[in-house]
Amino acid sequence: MTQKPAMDQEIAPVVAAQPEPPRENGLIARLSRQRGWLASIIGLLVLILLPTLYDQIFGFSSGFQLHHLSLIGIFILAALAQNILTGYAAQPALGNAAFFGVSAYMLTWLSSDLGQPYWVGILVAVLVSALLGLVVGAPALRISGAHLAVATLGLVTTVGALLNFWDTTAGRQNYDLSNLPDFLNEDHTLYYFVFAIVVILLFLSYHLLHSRVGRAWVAIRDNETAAEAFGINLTKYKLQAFVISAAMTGLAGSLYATWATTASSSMSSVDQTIAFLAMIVVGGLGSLTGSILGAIFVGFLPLLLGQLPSPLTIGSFQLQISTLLTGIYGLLLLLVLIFFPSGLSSLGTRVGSLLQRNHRGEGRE
Amino acid sequence: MVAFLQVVIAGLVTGSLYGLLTLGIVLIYRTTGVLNFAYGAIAALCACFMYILLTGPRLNFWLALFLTLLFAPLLGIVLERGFARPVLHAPVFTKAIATLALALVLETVTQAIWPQLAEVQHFSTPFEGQAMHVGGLYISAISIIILVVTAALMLGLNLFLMHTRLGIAMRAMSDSISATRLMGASVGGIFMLVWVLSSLLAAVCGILLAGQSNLINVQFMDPILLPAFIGAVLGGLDSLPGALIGGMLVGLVSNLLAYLLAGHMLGSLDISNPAIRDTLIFVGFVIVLLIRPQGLRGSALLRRV
Amino acid sequence: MTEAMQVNPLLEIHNLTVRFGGLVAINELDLQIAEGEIFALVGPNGAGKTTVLNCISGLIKPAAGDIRFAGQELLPLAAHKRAALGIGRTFQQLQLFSSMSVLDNLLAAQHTRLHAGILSGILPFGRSKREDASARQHAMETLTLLGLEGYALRSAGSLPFGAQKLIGVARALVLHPRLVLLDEPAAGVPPQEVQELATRLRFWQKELGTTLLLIEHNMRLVQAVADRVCVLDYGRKLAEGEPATVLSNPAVLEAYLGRGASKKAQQEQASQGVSHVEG
Amino acid sequence: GGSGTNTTAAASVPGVSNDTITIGAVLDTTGPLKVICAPILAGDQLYFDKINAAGGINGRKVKLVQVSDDGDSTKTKGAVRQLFEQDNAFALFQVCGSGNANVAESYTNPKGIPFVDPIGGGSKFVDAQGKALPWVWMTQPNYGDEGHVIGYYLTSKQHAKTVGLLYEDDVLGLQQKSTLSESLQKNGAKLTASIGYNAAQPDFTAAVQALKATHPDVIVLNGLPGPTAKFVAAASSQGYRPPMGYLANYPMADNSWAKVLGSAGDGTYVSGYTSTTSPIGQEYLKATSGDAVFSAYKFYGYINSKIFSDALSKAGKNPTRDSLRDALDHDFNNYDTGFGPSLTWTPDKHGGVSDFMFFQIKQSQLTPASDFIKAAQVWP
Amino acid sequence: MLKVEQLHAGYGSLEVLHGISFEVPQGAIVAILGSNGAGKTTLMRALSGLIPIKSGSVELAGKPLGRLSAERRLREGLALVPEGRDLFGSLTVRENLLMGAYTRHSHAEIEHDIERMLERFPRLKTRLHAHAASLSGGEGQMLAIGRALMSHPRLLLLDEPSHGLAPIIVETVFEVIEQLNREEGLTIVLVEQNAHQALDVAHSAYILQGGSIVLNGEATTLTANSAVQELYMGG
Ligand SMILES: Nc1ncnc2c1ncn2[C@@H]1O[C@H](COP(=O)(O)OP(=O)(O)OP(=O)(O)O)[C@@H](O)[C@H]1O
Ligand SMILES: Nc1ncnc2c1ncn2[C@@H]1O[C@H](COP(=O)(O)OP(=O)(O)OP(=O)(O)O)[C@@H](O)[C@H]1O
Ligand SMILES: [Mg+2]
Ligand SMILES: [Mg+2]
Repeated sequence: MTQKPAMDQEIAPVVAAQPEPPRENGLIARLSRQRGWLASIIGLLVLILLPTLYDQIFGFSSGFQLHHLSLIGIFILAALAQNILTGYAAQPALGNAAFFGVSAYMLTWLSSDLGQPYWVGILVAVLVSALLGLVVGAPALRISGAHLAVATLGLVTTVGALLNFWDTTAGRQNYDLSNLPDFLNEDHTLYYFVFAIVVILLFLSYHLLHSRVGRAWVAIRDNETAAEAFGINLTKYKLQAFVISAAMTGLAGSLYATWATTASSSMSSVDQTIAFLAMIVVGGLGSLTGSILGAIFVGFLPLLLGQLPSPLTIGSFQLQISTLLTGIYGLLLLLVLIFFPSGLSSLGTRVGSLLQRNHRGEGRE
Repeated sequence: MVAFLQVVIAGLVTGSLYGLLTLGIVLIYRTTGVLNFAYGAIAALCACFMYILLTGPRLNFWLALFLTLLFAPLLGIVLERGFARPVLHAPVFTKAIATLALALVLETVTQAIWPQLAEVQHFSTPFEGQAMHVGGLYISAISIIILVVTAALMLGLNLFLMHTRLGIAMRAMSDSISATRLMGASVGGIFMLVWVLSSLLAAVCGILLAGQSNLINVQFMDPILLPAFIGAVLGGLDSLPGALIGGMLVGLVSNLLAYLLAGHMLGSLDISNPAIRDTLIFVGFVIVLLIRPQGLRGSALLRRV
Repeated sequence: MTEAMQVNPLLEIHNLTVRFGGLVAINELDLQIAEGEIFALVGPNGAGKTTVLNCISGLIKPAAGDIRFAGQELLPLAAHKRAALGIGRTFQQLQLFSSMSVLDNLLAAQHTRLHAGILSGILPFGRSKREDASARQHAMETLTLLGLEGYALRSAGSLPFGAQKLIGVARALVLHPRLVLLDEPAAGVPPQEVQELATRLRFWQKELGTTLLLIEHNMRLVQAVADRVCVLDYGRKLAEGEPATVLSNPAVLEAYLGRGASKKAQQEQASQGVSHVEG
Repeated sequence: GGSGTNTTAAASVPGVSNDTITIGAVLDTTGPLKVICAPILAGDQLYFDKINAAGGINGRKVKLVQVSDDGDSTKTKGAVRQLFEQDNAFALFQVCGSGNANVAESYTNPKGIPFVDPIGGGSKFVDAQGKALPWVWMTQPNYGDEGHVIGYYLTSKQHAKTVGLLYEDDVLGLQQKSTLSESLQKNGAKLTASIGYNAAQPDFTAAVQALKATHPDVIVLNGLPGPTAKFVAAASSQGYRPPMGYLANYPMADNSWAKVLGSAGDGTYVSGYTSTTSPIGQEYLKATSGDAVFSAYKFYGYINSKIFSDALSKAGKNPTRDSLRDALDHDFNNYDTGFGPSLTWTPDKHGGVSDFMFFQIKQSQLTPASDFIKAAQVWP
Repeated sequence: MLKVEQLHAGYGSLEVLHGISFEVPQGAIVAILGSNGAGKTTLMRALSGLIPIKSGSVELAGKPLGRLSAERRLREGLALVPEGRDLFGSLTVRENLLMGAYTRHSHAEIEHDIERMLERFPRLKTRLHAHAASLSGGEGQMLAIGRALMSHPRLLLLDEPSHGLAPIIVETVFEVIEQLNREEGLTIVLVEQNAHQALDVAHSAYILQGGSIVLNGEATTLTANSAVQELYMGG
């Protein structure tokens, strides 16, 4: 289950990162495809019934708990967006938090200050994010690797500073999102709204990633030179990845502002970037399931850690756990990365490939 | 004019601190391909250790310095064993995130051991208040020390990396770990050496920064980490002289901008605002990168087919 | 063959020069390859053979010269546009999409033949899926033709080297391009499969009219399939013509084949009579 | 979850059971405000531990549940909801950060949840008519009032003619900048230059030189302890110190800051609104005699916990949110907070104290240099 | 010199070598032949310590290598020319050669050896200060061989040394192999697709199939074996 952290294991076994669902019509293939369908349907049912279940389990706190679940949904979107850009199109771009913040401000500005309807606000916010994605993606085509990472991190802090500057000059201490449609103020309906979007986007992304476009991204990730030699327009596909990722992050940012009923420049910060990255790395780079698992991990952990007693008294010794939470969080993150270097989703793949190996011929011979 | 020169000098000094911080970052980057985001936390931990020696047992400054320079390599070894080695085979991106997590852990640990360092404390050095007067210029002793130490370390390190057997092996490691081992080089040993060296550099940088501002706390390195990274990238991540030049450039430009823009308005826009200044620096940085994607002194990645 | 070339050169390289710093890798090279022929480019290591291929497929910008493919100037075209004209290639160092399955490698290689963009890609039905189905079928056919169908679902990076080499060839051929550039396809391939490879390349040329530009150090393959051979040395043409003539040219023996090899080759030819594979 | 069942005697009052009152606090112990909030929390815990050891309030122990929002106002609402919808708190006591407090208020006020001590010098919590919001009570003074008092003190007591300002570039800093400038002007002095800084700024040389160029008699430092100390250090490393030295605003009214400055800080004035000479100040000093340094933030937490505990005990044997509100609205008349100045809350006025005194740093110790000055007196 | 018994090895949970035993006498040249995927490279990796051995034993001159790391094995005198060359791309050709001599200390001897290597492969001389990443396929292969020789091994493992080399250089390489073997008594294990040439220089050979040894014997006997001719020598 765990990879031995030893230096003597040099040539790592190559495992297909994202095995394409087998498409021949063998019995096994059909079954596993059906298993996918079955899992999706069960998953969908669970999502639909969850609020009712929560009401039963949590009683009066179910609203709060559902509200938190909606947050996880928003994180899934953000993780998915980062994963498309980083896990699939292999751009080590850390700038998504900037789109996250800008779109939240856009929506809040349109909705609270200009009195535009919420839907107009969210539409414009997503479009603006997509446009920004284009603007950021263009230079990113020339800059690569660690240079891109640092440049985009700079973008995040710069945008954060500018948003803060806007707040300051406008004389506001926080930017409240008003004029929300009523149903978004209600935990149950907010939950359904967020997860409807999550399910639809997951569904569409799945198909996109298994289409010509997704293959082009993975080809670029695996080998840019070969991709180019086989007619893949690097510029176009990288830009597309940037724009899609930015638009999706923008949507997540708008939803986050909706969820928090406020926008803040902290949404475009290094901490936010770290959260997004932690999600995809913990979950698994280049894996849809990974985005989901990572978002759950990052979303629930602080809530769970918050339950630790503070101050913790051991004899006469008092420990202020509440000031150590970031470190505990970092430690757990580290442990996951050490024991699952390719993410939590690899757990599934490992088991899956074990199962499949028995059914496949080995090479030719 | 004097004020202007004063700002230039301060920019160069701050810039060499960026450069110094970057040396260790580049060292790790060149050998492992990983941007070490925990570097600031390592520097802070070492400087905090020295602060404790100075204030707890009230050791003499030089003794405390010596002990800290012993402590840093040990810390390097512990981190290499406990952290770097277990994630050695993870994908590069994962490793970079792991260093972020490490930074959180280190800061928390430091703070848990020495809670007083959660708040800013006074860090005193024998050079406090000592300065040289040149014309109307006021150059503090610590500034001179910073410039000299940085230049010396950069030169020494560059010689080491380019011309010694170990230095070559360190660079070789970033190309292929397996081939390095096939050459009989102990990858574990080299890796440890890298961490030892870079922890030492971190300690020096942390102590100098604390000495310059006479302030210290657990997170006192945080604000300089991003500008240092930007300097490193500007200079070229694979070049030590480049890292230094880039760091100095960032330090200089940000100081000059702050000075020249102070008190100026552009219409109703207060352009002396830090946010505007940071934005200008960032835009300039991106423009330089667009012209030279590999950084001022870096070499472009060569990948043959 | 020579007539055909004069009538209809598919690829014309004129006055090509490539420099890397002070090194002149290719020096005023002229080449003409006729539609439908198998043209072998051989020469000592570092002669500039791979560089020629890289110029054709756009990975390197030459210092001077021009390249025409089917009458069209190639050099102004971006690399990714050249594939769409019908140029496929393999690489000396594999360059497979190693995390993908072999089948997916062949699907990705059909990029220019398919059209689905984002909008049709996100849908679970319609054009994208129809295209994919046909591309998949096409890929399986190509694999079958090369006897590689057993590898279809394996992830490309985990295959033995020789197999990866052949997958590279399949990837280059899957689009049925007009011109295929092969960079040492037989290196690392066991001898008995080299023979098979020769047969298949011939088949491809004969049945599908594909033009092949082949770089090879394996003289068996060259002799077995090449219609014409050009020997490069230090970026210049050393000799060009029918394989038998060129490969017995003393200058070529001196610079490239070595005395011993030629002796051995002659012995072998005498004892076994390596056949010129035809179709 | 499911803690909604532990209220038996007090029937349906959330957070109040036979033996416990649960109160909630949103204090950033993990993010950028940790430096301020962690000691405040420690002060809170110190006081409540003391109260609980003595039997609690009207027979009930106080249980303080603290949640951190990372100092991030987008997380405040979730944190407050957790307090009231999971941990079932009775009232909200302390939210750190002005913007964060606003967010918390937008949740508690409509629900009729008492919210005491929003921490942040900028929040006003009044409606359009200037009438207090019904469910929020402040104890802290605000930066605007402080700006007026500083201006008054510098001109009339110190006779400064020209003043430079270094301020943290946010809404609060700007607010103080404008009131300080107004007050200086009114008293015949001038703000020669004001330089904004950003909390993560690594180098203050340019700020020093820019301020120095305008030859101010004194420089006012507004912001947080770390950056302002950096500024003073940068100035002294360039051999500069304004003729009349520095005056820092109240976040710096802590001996730890004086220590940080070292010798460069001697003679610096600091504005403050707490005084340890009060009985509770003495009590606090005794309770924390083991601490290495006096922490004004911890003291702040201690004092406010006392105010809140007093309010709880005045809310009656079986407190309800309404009875707590009654107590807060009517029983705090010239109430001696222990800060030094007194606090008065009426149904229409829920503002905090507005009196400031000045300290001067002598050998790294804050020593009182003036009496309390009422903002209302210097700026009617 | 080298004694391998019941060697099992593979990648992760996949076993590729199913119990391999063979012996290489001191001063011998042994060829390993086999089709694609037979496990030749895996065997080389297991012998040189790049992948862990699952079970079985490997002894070098009577000393069990067991779980020794690759770097320790080199210090024991075992060097490998790996499949795919695995050069240090960002280092120059010269620095690559220096890395080959990492365990040696005499400056003068190292310089002398570099000179000799450049005489053997003149092509490298012209590229001495170029980054290894810029080399052509064959130049890279020469460098990989040269680099391995720089360590003065007792046992040299060659995984397809002729890969990508021009015929005239292949000749040189085999000459060098024979010469080192003859003059310095270097023991060599040779994996080659080019079975003709391999059997030409080898004293004996093993044939690997599906991860097991299916045939072994003197080089001359195997050359005459019709099955071997059919399968590994291209008829
Ligand atoms: N990007 C580059 N930078 C510097 N030199 C290069 C570069 N690419 C190729 N070269 C040099 O150009 C020369 C020609 O290289 P090329 O790869 O074309 O040779 P080749 O004929 O394919 O040789 P081989 O048969 O060994 O593969 C070589 O000496 C090589 O080192
Ligand atoms: N890194 C790896 N991860 C997983 N499987 C691998 C890996 N490398 C090789 N294999 C598998 O191990 C088996 C043996 O491969 P190996 O490379 O040893 O063959 P080989 O005999 O060297 O072939 P070739 O002649 O093509 O080089 C093959 O089935 C291959 O797919
Ligand atoms: Mg080549
Ligand atoms: Mg092999």
